[in-house]
Amino acid sequence: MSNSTLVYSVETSNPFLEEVMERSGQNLRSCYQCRRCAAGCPVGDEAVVTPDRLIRMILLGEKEESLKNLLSWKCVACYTCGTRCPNNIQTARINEALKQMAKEAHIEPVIPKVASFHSAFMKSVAHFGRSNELEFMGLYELENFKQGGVNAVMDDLKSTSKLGLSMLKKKRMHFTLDKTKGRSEIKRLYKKSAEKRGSKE
Amino acid sequence: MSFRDILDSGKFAVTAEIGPPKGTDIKEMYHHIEVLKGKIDVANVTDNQSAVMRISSLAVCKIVLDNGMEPVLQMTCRDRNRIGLQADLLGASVLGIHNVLCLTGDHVNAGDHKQAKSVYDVESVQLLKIVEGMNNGKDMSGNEMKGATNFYAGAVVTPEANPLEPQLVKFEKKVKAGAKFFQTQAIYDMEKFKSFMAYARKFPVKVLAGIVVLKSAGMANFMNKNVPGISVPQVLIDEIKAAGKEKALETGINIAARHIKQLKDEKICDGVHIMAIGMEDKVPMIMERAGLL
Amino acid sequence: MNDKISSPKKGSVVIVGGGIGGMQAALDLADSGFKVHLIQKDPSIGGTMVMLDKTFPTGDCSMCMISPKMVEVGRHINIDVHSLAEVASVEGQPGDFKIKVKLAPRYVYPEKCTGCGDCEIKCPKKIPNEFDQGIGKRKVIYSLFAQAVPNTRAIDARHCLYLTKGTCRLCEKACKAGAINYEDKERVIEINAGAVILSPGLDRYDATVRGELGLGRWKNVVTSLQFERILSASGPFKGEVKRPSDEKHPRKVAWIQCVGSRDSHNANPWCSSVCCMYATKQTIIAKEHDKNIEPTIFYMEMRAFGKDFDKYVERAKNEYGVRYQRAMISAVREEPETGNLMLRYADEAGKLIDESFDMVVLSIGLEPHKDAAKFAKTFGIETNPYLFAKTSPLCPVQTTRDGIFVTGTYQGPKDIPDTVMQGSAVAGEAMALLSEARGTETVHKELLPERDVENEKPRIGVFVCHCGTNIAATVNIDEVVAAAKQLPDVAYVTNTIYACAQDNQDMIKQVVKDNNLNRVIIASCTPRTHEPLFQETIRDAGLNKYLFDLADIREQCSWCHMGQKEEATKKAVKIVKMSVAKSRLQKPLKTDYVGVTPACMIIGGGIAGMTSSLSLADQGFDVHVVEMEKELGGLTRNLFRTLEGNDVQEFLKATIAKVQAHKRITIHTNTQVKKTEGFVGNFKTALSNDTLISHGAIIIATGGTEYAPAEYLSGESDKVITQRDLEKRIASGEKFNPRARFVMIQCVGSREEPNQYCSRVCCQDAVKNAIAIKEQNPGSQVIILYRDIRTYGLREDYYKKARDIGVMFVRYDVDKKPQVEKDGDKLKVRTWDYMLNKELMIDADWLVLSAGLRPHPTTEGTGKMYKVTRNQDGYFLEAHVKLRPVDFPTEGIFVCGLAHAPKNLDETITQSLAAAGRAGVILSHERLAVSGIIAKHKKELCMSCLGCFRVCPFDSPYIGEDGKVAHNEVKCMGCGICAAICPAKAFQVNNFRDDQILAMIDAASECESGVVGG
Amino acid sequence: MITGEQKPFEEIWNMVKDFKKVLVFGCNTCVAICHAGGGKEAEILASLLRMKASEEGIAIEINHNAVERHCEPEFFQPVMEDIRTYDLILSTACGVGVNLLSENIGDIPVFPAINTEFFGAVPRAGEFTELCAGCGNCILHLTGGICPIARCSKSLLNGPCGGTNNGSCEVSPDIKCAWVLIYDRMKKLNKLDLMKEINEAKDWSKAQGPRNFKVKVLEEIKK
Amino acid sequence: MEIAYYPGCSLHASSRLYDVQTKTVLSKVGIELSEIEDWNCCGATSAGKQDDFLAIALPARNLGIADATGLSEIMIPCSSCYSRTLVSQKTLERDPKLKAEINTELAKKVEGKIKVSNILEVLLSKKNEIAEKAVKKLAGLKPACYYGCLLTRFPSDVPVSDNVENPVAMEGILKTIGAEPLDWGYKTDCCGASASVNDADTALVLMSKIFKDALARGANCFVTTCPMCQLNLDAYQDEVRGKYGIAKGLPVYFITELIGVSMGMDAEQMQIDRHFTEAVGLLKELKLL
Repeated sequence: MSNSTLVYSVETSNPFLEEVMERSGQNLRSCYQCRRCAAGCPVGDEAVVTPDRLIRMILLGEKEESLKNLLSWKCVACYTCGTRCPNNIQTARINEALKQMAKEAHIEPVIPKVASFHSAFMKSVAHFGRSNELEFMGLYELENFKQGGVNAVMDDLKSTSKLGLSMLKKKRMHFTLDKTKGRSEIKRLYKKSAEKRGSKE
Repeated sequence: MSFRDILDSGKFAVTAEIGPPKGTDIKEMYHHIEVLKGKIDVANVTDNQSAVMRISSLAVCKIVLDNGMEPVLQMTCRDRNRIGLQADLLGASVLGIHNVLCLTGDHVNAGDHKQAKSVYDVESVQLLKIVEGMNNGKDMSGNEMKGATNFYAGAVVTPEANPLEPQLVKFEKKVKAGAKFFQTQAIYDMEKFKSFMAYARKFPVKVLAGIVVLKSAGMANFMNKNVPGISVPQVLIDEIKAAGKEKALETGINIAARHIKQLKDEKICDGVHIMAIGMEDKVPMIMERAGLL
Repeated sequence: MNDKISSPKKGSVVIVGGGIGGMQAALDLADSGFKVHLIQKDPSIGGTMVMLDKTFPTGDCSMCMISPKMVEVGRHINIDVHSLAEVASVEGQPGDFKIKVKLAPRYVYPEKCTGCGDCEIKCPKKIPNEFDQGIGKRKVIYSLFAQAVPNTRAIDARHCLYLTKGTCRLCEKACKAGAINYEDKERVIEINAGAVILSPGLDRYDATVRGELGLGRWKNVVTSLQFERILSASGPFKGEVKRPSDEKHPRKVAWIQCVGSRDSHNANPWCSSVCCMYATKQTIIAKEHDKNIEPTIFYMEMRAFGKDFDKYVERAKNEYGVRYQRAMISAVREEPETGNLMLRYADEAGKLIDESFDMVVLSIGLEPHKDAAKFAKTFGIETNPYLFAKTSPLCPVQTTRDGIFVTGTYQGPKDIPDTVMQGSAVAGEAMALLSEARGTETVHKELLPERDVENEKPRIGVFVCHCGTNIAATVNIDEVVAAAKQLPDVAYVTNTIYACAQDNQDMIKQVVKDNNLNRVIIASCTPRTHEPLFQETIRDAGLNKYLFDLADIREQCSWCHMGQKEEATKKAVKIVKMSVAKSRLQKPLKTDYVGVTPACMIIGGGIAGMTSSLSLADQGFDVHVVEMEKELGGLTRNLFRTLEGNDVQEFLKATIAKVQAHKRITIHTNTQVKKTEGFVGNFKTALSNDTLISHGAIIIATGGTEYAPAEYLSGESDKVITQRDLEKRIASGEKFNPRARFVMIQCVGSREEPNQYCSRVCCQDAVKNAIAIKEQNPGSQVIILYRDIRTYGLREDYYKKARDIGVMFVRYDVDKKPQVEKDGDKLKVRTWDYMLNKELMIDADWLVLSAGLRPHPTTEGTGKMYKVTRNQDGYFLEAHVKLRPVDFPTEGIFVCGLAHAPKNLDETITQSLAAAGRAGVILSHERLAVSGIIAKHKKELCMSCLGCFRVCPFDSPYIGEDGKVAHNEVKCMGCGICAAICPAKAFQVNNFRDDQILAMIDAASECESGVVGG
Repeated sequence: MITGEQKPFEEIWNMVKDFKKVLVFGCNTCVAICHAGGGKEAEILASLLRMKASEEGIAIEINHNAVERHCEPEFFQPVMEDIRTYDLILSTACGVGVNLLSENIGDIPVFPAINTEFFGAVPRAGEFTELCAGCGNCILHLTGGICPIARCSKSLLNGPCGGTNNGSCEVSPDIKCAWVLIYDRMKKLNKLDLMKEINEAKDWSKAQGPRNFKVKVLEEIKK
Repeated sequence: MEIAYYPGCSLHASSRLYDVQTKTVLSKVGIELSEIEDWNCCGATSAGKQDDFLAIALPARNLGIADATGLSEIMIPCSSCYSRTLVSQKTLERDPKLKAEINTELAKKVEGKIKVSNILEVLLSKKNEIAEKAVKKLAGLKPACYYGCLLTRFPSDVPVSDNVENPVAMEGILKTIGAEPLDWGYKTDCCGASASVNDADTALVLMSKIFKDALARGANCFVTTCPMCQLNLDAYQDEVRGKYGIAKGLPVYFITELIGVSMGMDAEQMQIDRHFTEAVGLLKELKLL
């Protein structure tokens, strides 16, 4: 964390804070810094910034740092922080909001693979209405390739192909594609979602 | 030039301390005299410093003198009554020792003979008056003596004491009682010292600022806590801390040199009194860095 | 109140709940001429306080403090304790309620049971002991704890083998008093009373609900109350600090604060007010029990808001090495092999630390008791959303139903002194309501004339009690009887199974008469509980009560030497011998009486003094209010709204009007006290306006002042104002710029040397004003720089509200205080944010300083005048910080309001009502009895060294007109300190004279002269 | 008044243990007030000694008695006959009393049970402070009523030494620097000029013991 | 008794065995599962992370279909699907505007009346029947019951039927069939399933803690109801053990297969051979197969 002085004013910090609050549905202001969330965060050691500090950064208007924080990407969405929060703040939801805001602001993902994974998953669902491992893995590696080139893909394939192989062996993977018939409905929902996001940007 | 002449000439004087050892082995002390000789102007010989018993200051003054350096006899009122003090002053005079620094002396409580009976028959101000009287050929009771003394008398003052006002009253008394020069307690805060000097300059006396080298941040903190009248500003402590353990002494020496240089360059006082406390070897280095050698 | 009451008011009061608050109210009322019915759901009174080991800050044993009060309640002729009882319905109106009370069967005849406990030993079934919080076990026939009042056993019908399965009856066989009654049935009684006081006490948060904390899961996780029992000498580990899993001595022990409190998401939103301090106390006591313990307290905010609390916390830190870690714990995990508990927390720098502890204590919060909702319905009162009884800060002990009052934790979370204070306050309110009926339902005992025995040779009767098997199982009673018969002046000796049983009381009276005895000794249990009873017995037989002596051969012999029959018997004989030696020298003592002037002088005409004066005047006493300023109101004049939103100025105006209109109240404004002489019941005071007043009691309500800050550019910029200034501006309707930027700094002039105390009101004031500003202009910026936010109790709601509406809170440390600079007509504030570990720079249009409170400048003089002491900070020191929060050691003088310590308006009002209640107790007596056990001063021996004068806590020795020491016996409490210190032995305490004590020592040592060994 | 403190019990016991009949003899004036040597303390000490004797298995008869003053023979003369039956008198009076009794008692030893301290004031119950050293040559009018002889650990006459530390003495932070007190007081009295005068070395001849004096009026009457 | 059934993608794919077990075991205790028609993916964690709207809308479509069945209860064995669906239902209950907006796009409208249950709630309601049908007592089986994150913790407040931080339903059921479940410290801690593909290091460290505690307390297997957790703990066991030096592996059972075994079914019927970490051996050792 940098040690420079932070000039605080409500006028400058509020727009960002309000947006995070609105998009995450969390009342960050109610935080009284008990730091239970930090203590309970399973990825606290790895994430550098713990939920309490992330909330504080947003409260005090450190917009850029918030949008680029590692926690949002390391977060496993276990909801431990929010479940135990005496003020009912779900940092996992804040993380989701921040990642979306980062994307909209064209900020590079801090962990590209995480972005690829979820975006691939969502694309896969959009195609068939259901998630299919093979197709999803294909899409994921494609996303990975976009983000990190061949090396990223090779790196990943080494571990995933091993798993895939044993999944095959244990008859836990299937080749027929599971599909939902009412895909048009799902497409409409995707479109609606895109519209909603568009109206915000 | 005698010490009196040096000061009167306006030269920036440098004095340092020779601490007599406990016991008869005086090899190391000889070494210190060698190191300092020719560099400093005069050497103060301490008198059972901190109430710890050692070789008498009078004897050591004689050794210093014999080795080619001018001594200042430090004399405290703790261990001798008025008869003893006068007798020793006469003794010093006939041995050719003509500088005397009149002190009250640390309480026996501080030293290595805590059960001793403190004397304090007279104290520093009165001792100064005794010296003045003897210089005029009279002992303390007003009896004429055969042959007067010719002492150059000095005293001490603590410019950073808390509270300061009573000390200043005493300073004035010392001047009145015949002190010609003052060697101060260690000073670290230049601004405070300057304001003291602004006051002291009203009196016709020479002032030598006390310099004690800070060996570590710990020592500074210790002195702040335990030594009356010394206050090391936080910035200096931070400076030493920032230098790290290895470089602490080096930094302390630099600070001392820097202070001495400033005192001299800005003509703040008439000289410095370097209390090396076991680091007599380093005195020339300090002087060198202060631009005095 | 209600002036349409047609039927005359009743002189009795029903008190529901016999915890410390209920007991205080009961004693105050019963001592001042009201009949009291104390309804207690449990088999014993005592409440929560009896479960505690020690109380802070004095470290007094909780039981030792409360037990005498319980005995007093139990024995009081005008208090009926109905235990195992619940109120079923309340009908009627203030002054005349009809209360139906359901009495659960006890299965023991209370009048026959002596409390010896023989039945309990025989009972074959053990169940978890709720009193020890389930850590230990108890029998099915039981008393809640050893010192229970009433001291009768009860059978727990749910578990009794006979009552559930029809076999056993072992207790019946064991009981020599024939007190077991398996046929007992539930009964309903009806009580007609003038007022009802609710003091049902509290429940504690059930932390098993939060599984992550491991309570009930990991053995070495205990609640704070369980830990209290672990610390207690009467608890499961006899006071040794052990952990439950393996009974090993824990080294590292962690306390986790706010368990169940300050958590609007998962638990209770309020602050329980007491946990910070009890945890601190527990760490200190734990360290005192076992110096190897290393306590750590994990906390959010140290809410040491009370008088001398901060100092206590500092002591814990500095003297006991208690570690305070500002961090909350998310989960407690047990390490499988060791049973140790792993805690993870984020330190101040944000670093995550795993630390293993041997034991974890959960500081569980307070809740309204479990059936609070039902309770409210029964009594027809409203509650707040959290089910605490609904009250107003301006009428803090009144429920929504007239004539029904509330005290203690049912009104909101609070600690012991606040509860005791409310106890006296409700008593005062009930006295005021029922003043005309005072004395109508109380009874007095008619006594026989005393027999003159002054010139008789001593004829001593000795009764040696078996106490069931309590004594007899260890001490050979026959041997003691035989030995006693050999002693000089002993005329009669017998033994008895239970000396205290009703039939034996009659026997003793008869024996005294038949044998013409003039001294009585009963060798039995402790004088603490039984001496007054036996004194009464011999008084009934026509003897002066001071001719009685109790030889304690139970607590001091059979109980502590169990299994050592021979030695115990020898010791019992010696104890009896000592008692006889003393008894031979006993003299009848006179009980003197002094009259009481039924008027009170109140120094200070602020809200404290006025509240006291109205209560006392309503109670029917004359009141003189002495106010040095030209108008009434004190500091309350600067207060506009309470945190809860009440209009304070309106209230003040109404109060002043009431005081001015009351015919019993005389107001002396622009006046000071010149001199007061006299003693309790009989004070005479000269005022500076040359009035001379006679009064029986004094209330010191001299108030405090607000600190005028010198810090943070105060006085250098008109943009730097105090919280009080801001409140005034808001109240006067000032419109601030909608985008105005406020920075508030807390603890200005508080909580640092030389004022190392919390001013208690500032956090609320800041929150109150911050909310007001944000509500006026949501776009304004309000930042509160604080050290700990101390919105204790239900005030926490407002702290949350302030955050929710966008007030920003930034903590600062005393070592790194905010820096304020002028920047044109604006201000710049720099402070450190501990969450981001960086400096914050904030521009401010207004800097609002939360300046603390200070004792009033007259406090010192007043203290000297009445010889009442003050604490380090200059506030008056009460007689006992826990149990006598409005009394002074000097009888007849009371304190309330800011003169006592910083406090909020509702607390000042409560304390003022309490002071009025306490004063009312004294003023209601026509005369006051002076105990016979007092020190006697022999002037001819005295050399006026002033030793006594200096040490007497009651100021009874004084320097007489002849310049020598004299003694005012009315003030003497018989403590004996003077006798101990007097180098000339000029003081002797009646019945504890040197010759008596020496005779006892000689009797014990059988050493006749000063020669030994020869 | 004169203050004293009881000697350590072991020291007293070692004085007493070889005697057979001991009187613990208290003085009911000054040392009674400081709870060191009055009749009560004599009684307690006698009792402690008896316990010690019984513990050690040594047969000593130990009794106690006290009179108003040991410094005036009239007070102990009445009990002299009884006192002479002992082989040791353990006096709890001040040194004056021990001396005077020794001179008057003949060949019976008189041992001190207390260490005589100083003449003290009683600022608070149980606290005694030395404010005057009885030096025979009072200069309190020059020092604002605060005595540098008694209250400065070096008995300085011309102001504080360099050891004054935030108003405390270099000997102990619990001792206030007398000269700082004097300075503050002189300032309050507006007499700082007086403080600037040099005080001559003290005439200690008046403090040299043994001292005595006679009350002049009585001398006159006797004549 | 007929209950609506939403298997979700995993039970149709990587955890097909769970689908088989669930249907078999429940039919034994009189519950007939009726798979809702043409269901779609709930969006899982990804929707939650990427798209707030879809996170509610995707499960909403399934809820609409479920409501239309007229059945009173729908069971969702997969914790993730259960969580998403329950949150969607409760969110729409609180937000009528959003409900209307989504409903306009749906063929079958969400009504919100069907009760969304997880598998433990359903099993618990049949606890007595399970005990009756248990012909084999699972003596010697010392499972660490692993609930994972999603069964008791939710992104927003919804009613939770068990103790959120110390759920005990699984232990209760296992005790009735004679197993000896242990209390341990990581019942509801995250195993990192959602990160195992894209942030493996994080997932491995989380799993290592779970393994260490279970082993230290003497567990001889894990039992879970979440297909993600099962797959994660089962498939990555070698990596975790290798990286963190854990000596012993543990079979990771679905609760359903253990109930099946207690009802006397064999490994094949329960497809126990489809585990990555050998899972049949322990049951054989304990003479349960």
